Amino acid sequence: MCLALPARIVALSDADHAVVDLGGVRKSINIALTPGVAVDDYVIVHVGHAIGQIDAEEAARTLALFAQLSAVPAEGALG
Amino acid sequence: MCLALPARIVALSDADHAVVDLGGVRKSINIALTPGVAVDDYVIVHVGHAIGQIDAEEAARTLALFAQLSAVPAEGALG
Amino acid sequence: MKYISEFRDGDLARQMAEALAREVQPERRYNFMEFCGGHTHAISRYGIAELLPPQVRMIHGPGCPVCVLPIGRVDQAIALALERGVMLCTYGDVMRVPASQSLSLMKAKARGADVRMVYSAADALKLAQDNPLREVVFLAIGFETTTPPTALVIREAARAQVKNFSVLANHVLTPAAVTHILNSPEVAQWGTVPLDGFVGPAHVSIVIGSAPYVPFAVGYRKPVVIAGFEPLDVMQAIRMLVAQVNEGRAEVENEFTRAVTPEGNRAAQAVVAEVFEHRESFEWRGLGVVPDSALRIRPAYAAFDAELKFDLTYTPVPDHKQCECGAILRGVKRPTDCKLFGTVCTPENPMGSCMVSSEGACAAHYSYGRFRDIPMVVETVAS
Amino acid sequence: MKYISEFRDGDLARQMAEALAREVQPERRYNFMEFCGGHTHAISRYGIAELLPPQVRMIHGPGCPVCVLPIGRVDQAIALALERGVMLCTYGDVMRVPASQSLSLMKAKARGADVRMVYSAADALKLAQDNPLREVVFLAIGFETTTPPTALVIREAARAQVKNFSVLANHVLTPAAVTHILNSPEVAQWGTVPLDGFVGPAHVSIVIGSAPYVPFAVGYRKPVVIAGFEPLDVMQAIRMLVAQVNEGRAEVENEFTRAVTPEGNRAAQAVVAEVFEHRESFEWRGLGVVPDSALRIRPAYAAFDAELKFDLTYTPVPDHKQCECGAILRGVKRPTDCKLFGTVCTPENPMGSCMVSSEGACAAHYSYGRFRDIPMVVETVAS
Amino acid sequence: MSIKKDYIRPLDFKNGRVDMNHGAGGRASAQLISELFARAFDNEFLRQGDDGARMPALPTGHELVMATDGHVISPLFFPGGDIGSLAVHGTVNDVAMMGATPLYLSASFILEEGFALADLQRIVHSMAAAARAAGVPVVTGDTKVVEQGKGDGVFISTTGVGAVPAGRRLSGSLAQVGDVILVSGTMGEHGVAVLSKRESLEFETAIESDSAALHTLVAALLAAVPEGAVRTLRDPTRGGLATTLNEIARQSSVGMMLEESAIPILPQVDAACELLGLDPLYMANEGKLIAVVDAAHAEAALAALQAHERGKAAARIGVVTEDPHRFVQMNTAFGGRRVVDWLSGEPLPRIC
Amino acid sequence: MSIKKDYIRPLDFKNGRVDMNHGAGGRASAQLISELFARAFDNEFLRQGDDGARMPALPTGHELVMATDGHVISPLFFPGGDIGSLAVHGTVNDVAMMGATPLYLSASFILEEGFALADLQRIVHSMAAAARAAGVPVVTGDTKVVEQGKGDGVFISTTGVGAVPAGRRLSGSLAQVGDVILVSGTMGEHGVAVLSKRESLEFETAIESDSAALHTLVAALLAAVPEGAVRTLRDPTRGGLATTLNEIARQSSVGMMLEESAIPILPQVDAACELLGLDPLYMANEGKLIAVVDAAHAEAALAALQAHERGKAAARIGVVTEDPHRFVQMNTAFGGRRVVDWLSGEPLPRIC
Ligand code: SF4
Ligand code: SF4
Ligand SMILES: [Mg+2]
Ligand SMILES: [Mg+2]
Ligand SMILES: [Mg+2]
Ligand SMILES: [Mg+2]
Ligand SMILES: [Mg+2]
Ligand SMILES: [Mg+2]
Ligand SMILES: [Mg+2]
Ligand SMILES: [Mg+2]
Ligand SMILES: [Mg+2]
Ligand SMILES: [Mg+2]
Repeated sequence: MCLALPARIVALSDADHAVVDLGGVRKSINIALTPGVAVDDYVIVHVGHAIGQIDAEEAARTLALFAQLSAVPAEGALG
Repeated sequence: MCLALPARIVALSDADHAVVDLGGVRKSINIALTPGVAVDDYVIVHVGHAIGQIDAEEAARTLALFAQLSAVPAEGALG
Repeated sequence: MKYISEFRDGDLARQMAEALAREVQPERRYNFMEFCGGHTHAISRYGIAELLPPQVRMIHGPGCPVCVLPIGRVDQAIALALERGVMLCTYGDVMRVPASQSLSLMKAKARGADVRMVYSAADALKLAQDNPLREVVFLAIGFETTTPPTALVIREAARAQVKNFSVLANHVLTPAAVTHILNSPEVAQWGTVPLDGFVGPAHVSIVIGSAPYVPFAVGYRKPVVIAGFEPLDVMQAIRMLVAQVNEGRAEVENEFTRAVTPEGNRAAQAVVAEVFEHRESFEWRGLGVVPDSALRIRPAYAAFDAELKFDLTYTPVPDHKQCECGAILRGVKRPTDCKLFGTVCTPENPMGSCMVSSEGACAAHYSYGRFRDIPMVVETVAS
Repeated sequence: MKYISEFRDGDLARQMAEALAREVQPERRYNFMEFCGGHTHAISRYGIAELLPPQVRMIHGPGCPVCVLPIGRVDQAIALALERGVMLCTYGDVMRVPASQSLSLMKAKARGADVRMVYSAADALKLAQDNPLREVVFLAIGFETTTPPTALVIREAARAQVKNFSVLANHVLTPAAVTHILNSPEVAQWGTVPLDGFVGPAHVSIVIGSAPYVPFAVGYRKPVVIAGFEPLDVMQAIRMLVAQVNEGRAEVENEFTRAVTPEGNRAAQAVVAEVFEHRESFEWRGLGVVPDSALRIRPAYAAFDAELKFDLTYTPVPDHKQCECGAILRGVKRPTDCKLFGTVCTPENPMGSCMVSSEGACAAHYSYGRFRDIPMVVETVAS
Repeated sequence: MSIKKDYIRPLDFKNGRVDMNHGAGGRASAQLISELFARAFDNEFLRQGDDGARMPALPTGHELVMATDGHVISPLFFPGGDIGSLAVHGTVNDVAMMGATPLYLSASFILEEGFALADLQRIVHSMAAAARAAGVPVVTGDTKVVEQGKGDGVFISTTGVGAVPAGRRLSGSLAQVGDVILVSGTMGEHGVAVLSKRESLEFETAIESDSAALHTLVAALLAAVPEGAVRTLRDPTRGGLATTLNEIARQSSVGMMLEESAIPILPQVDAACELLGLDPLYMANEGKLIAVVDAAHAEAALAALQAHERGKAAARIGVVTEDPHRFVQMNTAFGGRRVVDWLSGEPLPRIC
Repeated sequence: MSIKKDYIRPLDFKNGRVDMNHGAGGRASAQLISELFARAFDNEFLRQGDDGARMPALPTGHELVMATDGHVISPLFFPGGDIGSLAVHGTVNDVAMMGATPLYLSASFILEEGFALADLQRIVHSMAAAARAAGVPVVTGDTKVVEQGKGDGVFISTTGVGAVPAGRRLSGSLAQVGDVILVSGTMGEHGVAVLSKRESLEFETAIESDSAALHTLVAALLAAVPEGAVRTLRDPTRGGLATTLNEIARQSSVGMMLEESAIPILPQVDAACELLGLDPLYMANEGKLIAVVDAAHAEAALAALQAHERGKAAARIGVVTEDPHRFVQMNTAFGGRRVVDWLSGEPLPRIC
């Protein structure tokens, strides 16, 4: 549930606010729930608030997993 | 000053209100300032209130005076 | 329309004009002031000036409650509406009176003020009852004619314990203004305003009676004829004034006997006395500060006095520098003497209050009489 | 759009679909519930159902906060707006939720209620600060994802001492709902809802972490895979569930490692704990009264609790007689099992809440999947 | 699944209200159009169902005329009509005043959220009836919904298209010194009928709005005199007779001299204006015209007007004069003379 | 007294505001018209100064087309345009979609008391510039003023008149199974540009409204293929591509099958829609068209669109199918299939 999207922090406005970029669209959001985020971090934005952060390595790993699995079509069931 | 018009009382609504007729137009007015007015009396209406009454005899007398004066064009100055 | 149409009869008017032409003494000049805007309006709208002999000149007096409302008072109302968020109710005529900073109530409304035009003071009270969460202020203006309805509504608000209703009272008194004019240097000392008599107010006198004018006839030796507002009434009053002048009399005469008695409307006087008391002084636009010339709400009804409720202070504001309203209201100048007349100042953009109400001397002349300022050629060309 | 587009890749999807087709055991049936409306929406919008092998059936769960908001709660909000004159702010999705007497917040607005759509809880607080003379109530809904922003705004209102702001809180708890479903007779006793595993919530888990789902895996022997809301995430999660079933495992696995940790967002949990406490029970549309399944504002912030401020009492109201939302939210029925689906009940005139949000099972099927209910012939005729 | 009817739940014209969905352009908008507008206005052009309408070419030898008016009246319903019928008459008349035959209307509705569907239905039906009676179909339209507090129930902008014989010229700029000024009937009923229902002014009167389509009256008038004899036709709507005459005087750079006693005004209109401190010459009309006519043909023109049902009380009220100041003046019934100026400001009831 | 200029005090376009007088029909109304509208829109027809305008006959062999739209957009100014330019483009395009050459516009303004004259002036000038650029003059108009709280700054209803060759038929009802569906460019910019300036949604983007007149694009398209090959033209405004296609499907009783990957959408539009939980297929366009074209001529049609400045990103997005249910369906880029339904309700930002 709950529409939320990953967006990159492009500027910190004050302790509680930042500007994020999503595909060229910029919006001011509240970052009070994600203390310590920095410019270029990707946060997950929900109702105008960052509620979490994207772990870039994990994301890459997940994508690699997708690719790997689908690249081995002949090997049958997982695991 | 102060737009005010003679209108005929056609109905008493309550102690303080009556309906007047002016040339076929009817409007509810306040009659608290003219205690004792009755149906068919002509009152002088100002900002929705009767502020006075028309004395029919005096009105007739004034009109008669107009007529009389103008009917005697040759008699020169008044008095 | 009974009691109206008969007093507008054109045939009678023509005959009366002929009579008047015979009645004036050819060598004499008759300068009469019609105190009331109602008479000013009738003279302009019916073209009465056309029917008067050249010897008679009518001077427009200060008897228009819209015209004499000073800028500072309108400013108070605008501030209440714009800054204090009140719902400000007033009579339609007041909406366009110019105030400070090029504002008027109508322009304040366009800036977001909640300004309501009411037909009757009772409508303002009803608005207060219908909007219990809003402060509703009735901007009351008027001479003695209009004061009793305001008094009634204040009494009614008190009875019904309406907490969100108050009145910004600007009710002024006719006799004080007449006295002021008679005492003005132009009339009393310099004689630059020759005044041979007054056409007295019809509707004011319904309320206060004709008796209050006796001092002017007796003390100042000025004939007064109280006259109705229909055009035949006005013409008849002028004839009666001409007669007094011709005969050297100075009396209070009553042309409007069909509605005015010497003592006036006692019931109306009683409610006014219950709710209002005299102010020591009040500023009139054009006349300046006139002593004992207005009413204020009595302490017993203080809860309904917007001046107290909102702790208002009055700041007098001078009129537009070039506006001659003041001189016009005192009879010293005519509208066409003002440089702004018809150019910068028009009914759409009044610079002074005399251009607002159609009872104002400038507006009446602009709307009805302007053709008289220029030579007019009417040619009928068959085409 | 980084972290979005990559997870919608059509080529990968086709390959993954092929892999999944090979991975399912032909004779086996896999019944998985996607708890979240977000997954329901993704499945419908991207046409994921087309890509699943016939052995896999997805059951839509109750994870749509709009869908589970009971009528009685919407009624409270409407009454506040229509009868108490408050400015009622809420998220756009809530505007069309059907309430009693054929009303909704949108219809109440058309009847004069002051209802404002806000993008964020902070906007509601700002409206309160901008309109100090109005009472502003924020109708808050949502699962654990949406609760922290509400908690923040309440704390902020308290700090700024905003007197005219309060919150009608309807924040509910995911694990309680899952427990309720697992304990329901259809699942636990009769087996009419065969449940072989759950696709777990992505965004809820960002906040609460994956740990709270361990009891379902351990205690109820149900595999759980927490998955992102992009379509490849969903497909991958299904593959992971299929693997667990095939291997007889029942674990909590995390497909959404890029944003979900076992412990979740501690900062968000802290502000929620500061402002909210558990309610003993709360009514969910469809599920009925669920113990310990929602939050209420703590006494320390009572001044901002609209239920206390306006002394609201809750009156439960039954859903439309023929609406099957309840059964659909429990996974017992499908939208097309409802007689009203697509006829009386459409997104324009929703009869039940499942037809409101595009995350609702009925709306998602109506808007995206209806073609599947009928045999479709695509003919290309050269003309 | 069987094929479903388009709208299983018809609009609730009894208790329903306009909401924002009706203006969003989706299925709710389409339903409002099909269940109300399309049905009420039904004609072959509207039935095309596109974003515009296609109609046959104009009759040969004719030029195109176009006129538009926004209608924002309050109250929406008044004695003798409503905003719907008014929106038809107002625009049909503007086309007719060009000497043209009105052929087609378009209608743009701006609805306020919360407006009762029952009222909307009543207005649309009244509009459709007026269009049918006038023989001028509404061929295309548009509907928008604005939030409550950003509209006033309903606004209707109509545009009319008509055909005028290529040789015919009528304009406010063609009045000539010596021309005669005619009116087709009594002045001020529409304005007074509307004011009588204004909140806080309310008064009772038998006066009804004169709202009516005038194109057949125009046709009768133009048929009765040679081409060119009628210089100007204009309907004295907002601002009334006084303002409309001033417009013509300004456009043609002429003056006018009216005879007050010749201007037809119903006694009740006079009375209502007295009561409010207003002047009937500034009260709006919606079913009357002013004709400025070559003096040589004034009698024939007047007779033609009087012979038509809508022109029985037609009268000759004045003449066009030479006047660089372009004053409209009037000999008063009382025997004086005065300027009859433009309306200044709104006609507010006056206490002074 | 010398002859005075009409308005000694010109309107204060810097600090002035619309007040009720400007709509009362008197001298203040006349001043607003002469100092703003007449000056900005100036053309030979408007200069006639009457309540309607007279224009030449249509070119021979042509029929009449009429379309109208009310414009009520908020905010009034948005990236890429304003309500003034939009009011021109919106109606010019509806005329063009009939295959007609737009010739004339009328404009009805409904102003809210208190509206800044500076904003009004800016809007009117933008409207005049758009009309000039399109070569479609505003020949007649009307202005009303409503009280504060009964309007929303300014509403503009425009009506367009055009001429279409008598033999040409274009309609939403003429789509045939097998026809190809083209769009003239990227979808959704207008809707996103407007939302980006909505209070409480505000976000920054380089996206501008695509608001533009399309009649030359239409002319180029129609010239490139035989008469009859283009069945339907429609501009996907309110409700966007999805809703407009559903309208056509319903009118023609057909289905449609779209290819999601073929629909041109700017990345920023996609991103903004993601952010708000909206679908670009439902976002309004004001400078794009949908063409349903005989498959045999689809390539030529597409080439003609792409050769025009306004059609560079034109694309073939789907086909017309037989379907008694009149579903518009789409093969998703992801590889699935789904219905593309009518817009239901308003496109509200979604949290769920
Ligand atoms: S014309 Fe205007 S400025 Fe001059 S005196 Fe009269 S009101 Fe004042
Ligand atoms: S179709 Fe409507 S009535 Fe039926 S279950 Fe779904 S929401 Fe309820
Ligand atoms: Mg017009
Ligand atoms: Mg008109
Ligand atoms: Mg007209
Ligand atoms: Mg349209
Ligand atoms: Mg309203
Ligand atoms: Mg249109
Ligand atoms: Mg359009
Ligand atoms: Mg269109
Ligand atoms: Mg007009
Ligand atoms: Mg507004």
